[in-house]
Amino acid sequence: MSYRLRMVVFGAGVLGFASLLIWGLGGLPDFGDFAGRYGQYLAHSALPERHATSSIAVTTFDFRGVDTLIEEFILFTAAVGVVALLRVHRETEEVPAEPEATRWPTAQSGALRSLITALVAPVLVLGIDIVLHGHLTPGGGFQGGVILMSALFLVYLAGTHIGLGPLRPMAAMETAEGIGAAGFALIGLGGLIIAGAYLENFLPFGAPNHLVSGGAIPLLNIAVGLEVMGALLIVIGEFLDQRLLMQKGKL
Amino acid sequence: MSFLPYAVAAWLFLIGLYGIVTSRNLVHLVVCLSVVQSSTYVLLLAVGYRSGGTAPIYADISHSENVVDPIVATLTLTDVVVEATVVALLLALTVQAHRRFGTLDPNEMGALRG
Amino acid sequence: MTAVQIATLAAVAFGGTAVVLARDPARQALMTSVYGLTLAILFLAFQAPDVALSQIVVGAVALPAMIIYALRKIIRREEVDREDR
Amino acid sequence: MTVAPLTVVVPLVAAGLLTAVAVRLNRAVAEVVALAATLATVTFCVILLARTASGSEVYWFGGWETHRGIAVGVAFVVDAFGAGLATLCSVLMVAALVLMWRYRDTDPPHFQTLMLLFLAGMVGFCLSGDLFNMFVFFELMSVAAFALAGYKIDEDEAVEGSLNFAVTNTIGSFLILTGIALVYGRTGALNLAQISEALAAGPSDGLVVVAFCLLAAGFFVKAAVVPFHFWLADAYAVAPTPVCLLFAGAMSELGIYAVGRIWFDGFADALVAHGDGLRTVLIVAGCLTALVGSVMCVLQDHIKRLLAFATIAYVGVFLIGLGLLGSDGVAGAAVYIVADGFGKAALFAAAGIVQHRRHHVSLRRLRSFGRGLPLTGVVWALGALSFAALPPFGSFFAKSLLEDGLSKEGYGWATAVLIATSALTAGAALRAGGAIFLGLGEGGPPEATEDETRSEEEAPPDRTPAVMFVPAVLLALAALAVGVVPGLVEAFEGAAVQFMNGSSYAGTVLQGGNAPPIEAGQAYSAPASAYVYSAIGALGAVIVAAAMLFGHRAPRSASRRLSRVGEWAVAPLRALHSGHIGDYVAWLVLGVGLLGGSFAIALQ
Repeated sequence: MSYRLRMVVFGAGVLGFASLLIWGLGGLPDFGDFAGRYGQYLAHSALPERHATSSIAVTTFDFRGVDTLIEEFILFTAAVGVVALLRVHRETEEVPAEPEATRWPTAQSGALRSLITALVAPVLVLGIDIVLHGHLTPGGGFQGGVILMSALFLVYLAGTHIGLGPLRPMAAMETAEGIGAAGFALIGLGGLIIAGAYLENFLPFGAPNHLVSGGAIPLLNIAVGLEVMGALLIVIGEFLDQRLLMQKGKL
Repeated sequence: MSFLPYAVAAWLFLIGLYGIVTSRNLVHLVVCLSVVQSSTYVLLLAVGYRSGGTAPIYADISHSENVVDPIVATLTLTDVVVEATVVALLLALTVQAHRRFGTLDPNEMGALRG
Repeated sequence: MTAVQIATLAAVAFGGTAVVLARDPARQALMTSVYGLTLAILFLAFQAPDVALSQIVVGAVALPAMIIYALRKIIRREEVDREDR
Repeated sequence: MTVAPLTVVVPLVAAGLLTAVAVRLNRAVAEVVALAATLATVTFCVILLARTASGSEVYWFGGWETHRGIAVGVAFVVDAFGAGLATLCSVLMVAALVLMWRYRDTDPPHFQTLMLLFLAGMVGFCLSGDLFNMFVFFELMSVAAFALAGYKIDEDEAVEGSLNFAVTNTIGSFLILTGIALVYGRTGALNLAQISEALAAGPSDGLVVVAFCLLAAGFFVKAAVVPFHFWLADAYAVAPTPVCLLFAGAMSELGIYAVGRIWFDGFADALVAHGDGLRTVLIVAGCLTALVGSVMCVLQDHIKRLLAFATIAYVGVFLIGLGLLGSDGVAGAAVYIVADGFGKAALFAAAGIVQHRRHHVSLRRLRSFGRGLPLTGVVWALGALSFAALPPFGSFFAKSLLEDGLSKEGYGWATAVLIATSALTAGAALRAGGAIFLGLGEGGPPEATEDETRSEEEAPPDRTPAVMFVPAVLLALAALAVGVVPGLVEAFEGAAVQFMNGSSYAGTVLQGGNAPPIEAGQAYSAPASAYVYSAIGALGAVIVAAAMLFGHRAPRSASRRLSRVGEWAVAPLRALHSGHIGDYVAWLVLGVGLLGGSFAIALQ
């Protein structure tokens, strides 16, 4: 289809689509006048029901916990999918021999490298803090998990493999994301066995505004944090991997 | 004026689609897709907003205050994760497409016809 | 509707348009990062701090990083292609 | 009562654990774990399906039930259609896992993990009774499907097809999400039953119409209704064959199911006055889809692409059935989905066996290659006859139900579309079978060049493992069994009545009332006209197949002129399937505009 024909089709479609959106959006309540009872009910039952101060966290992990379970598995799927799609194929590919050092690009100057190393610890602490306080303040497993990922990512940038030891980092991350994702599902199974319904809370609520409150929510946050950290690190690591996939004969 | 957030959401959806249809580069196309997705964040959060409401987190306020809807925030959180996953997968496919076709321009691909 | 909300909405509409119209992917990655931050400010103005935090870590950090590293990978291959010719 | 969540949780946990121990895993373990988890899911789905005979059941996650009419948590609402479709998905997954037992290309455990996640997404989508939860499962299914479609990354087509698939379907997801935002802004609810109540209480204005339109458009992208269909042939032609079996047998059908679900249980009460308008829109869209799909099907040389277009054609047929919005049509569509799901899966399984032996999927290359595979030929023939809707295949009774519904509602002309679809798709399948398994028709001996679709295994094996034949044969027999097992068609009619009863659905969910048990319909016997139509369709199929196989033997000038006219007529249609993502998205946008416009005219 020629460019012009495509634009004619698109232009006609977009006119219809735009009028459709205006027609539909015009039926919404005015901005700021929303009066949904469902949301207000949940907002006001988080504290009495779960002794947790963030009703968003309680909605995410308790009232509508199954959405979040599946959401974590979507991220998990993406990480597995990226690994599968970027895998080096046995037969048709050849991997140009490259020194291990250039596979993972690191910061060039020594000063920058030590600066980055110094940043690792604070970022790590920040990530852990955000994961652990998810049920009290804004943040939680997802946000904290991304920050934890950044911390480990700084380790790569600094060019050292501290903390990862002899483990292959990618394999360790796959284990982390697998355990995190399956952990969420298994905590839910605990609810099914102990409390009677899948993802139902089966732990004491604790006192409001304390670190140990909100029942199973902090545990779920930790599982999510682990999963997100592993999954995103795998994705970024796969893109970072400078091994080039070359086709035989196309060079 | 109260229509503005909805109008912005609609605009983002349409401009993103325009970018996708006219795109000459797959990476550009993927970024445009994320602009379309940002339209849904704006719409969801605008729908659940209540004038004068505060965030539904009770760390420092009393019980009966006017709060914005916590559910749209939850939905948008999920949506943000979906964005990250879709972009990651599409970029992986884009890298592979470049390997196969030696270009990122959809006009120069075309293994599939008829 | 507050002035902050109106201003950030306008910034978001403008930012989204700019991201789409920037045809060079490397520049786009940078603009996506800025656009992600603008969205995060909008979410704060909409009283959704959780979403704003997510948006900062995803929209302003993770996504641009993925885009830049994917681009690097592509550009590296183009370089090797050229060397071999 | 605790079975409902396990249908989803078991494959998810298995997927997570497989990845957690990925490094220490050999291939057999990954395959056994995946198969065991899938078999467990089949068992749970069958238990749920058996229980629906005494009414649908509701499962509240986290124990959060309703509070003063507000659904607090997320519910699975298990009715016969939902559980039945979940069972179909999981059974086809077993077949796919068995079929790929010997595929070396499926690196463990990533492939198995993706399959399990895909299964969990499909099953959860079938059972969910919450609009946003449906979206989340839909995304899980889609993201797994994108990765699976592009799995054979060393093929140009796989990369491009998967990209087209991912981009168009993601835009479809955003349409769905925008629709959800509209619904939530009006009703403040996400539970489908509660949405239905709130929408019916409010005005039935533009917002309701647009919300339904956006949701339907999003699901139509997944179902591949014209003009949202372009990505499907690209993606299905390139995915690994066992994955195709699931894509064609179950995933496309889920889009049609979802539109039925949100209409009957969400929007029907609010838009009840406009049922006639909606009927016209859906039936016209269905006819268009069926015709485009079946014409394109006949034109294909690539056997998987041929089957992909047949999938599009049958999506159109299902949409016609759903569009009737009556128990005949819905029951007919449901029987068709099951019978045709098995039939198409059998054809893909046969294609997989052929491809396993000889790494081509081009008919020219495969001519007379299948002489050594008589059993596969029989499976292929059975699949083709299922397309032709010959008695006693399940598709025959399904088509007969649809014809009853069409004539009752005054759409008798659409019967011609059904017959044409049967004739063209069956003709294309017979022609392919004749060429591959009997060596009929034109074409030289297969020559070996390298530009063809490459192998799923390194070297052509000399014999096909016996385990590959088992699912192929069983699937073909299942397509036959749907029509043969007594009482099955009647049970579908009862289930259709239950599916369409939105008020009983809402009552079960919100008041915790007991849904009335399914009453099986009266014994169904197809009218004489159905046999006549079936015979016409079969005759048409034979003519199409014969014309394509032996056309070159006809007097030269006549046949050449005829084929030139034919090529001239279909050239624009072929040109539209350009493989260009920009084109596809432009058509998608036009489709949303057209759907919205016709809804605006029909529903307001």
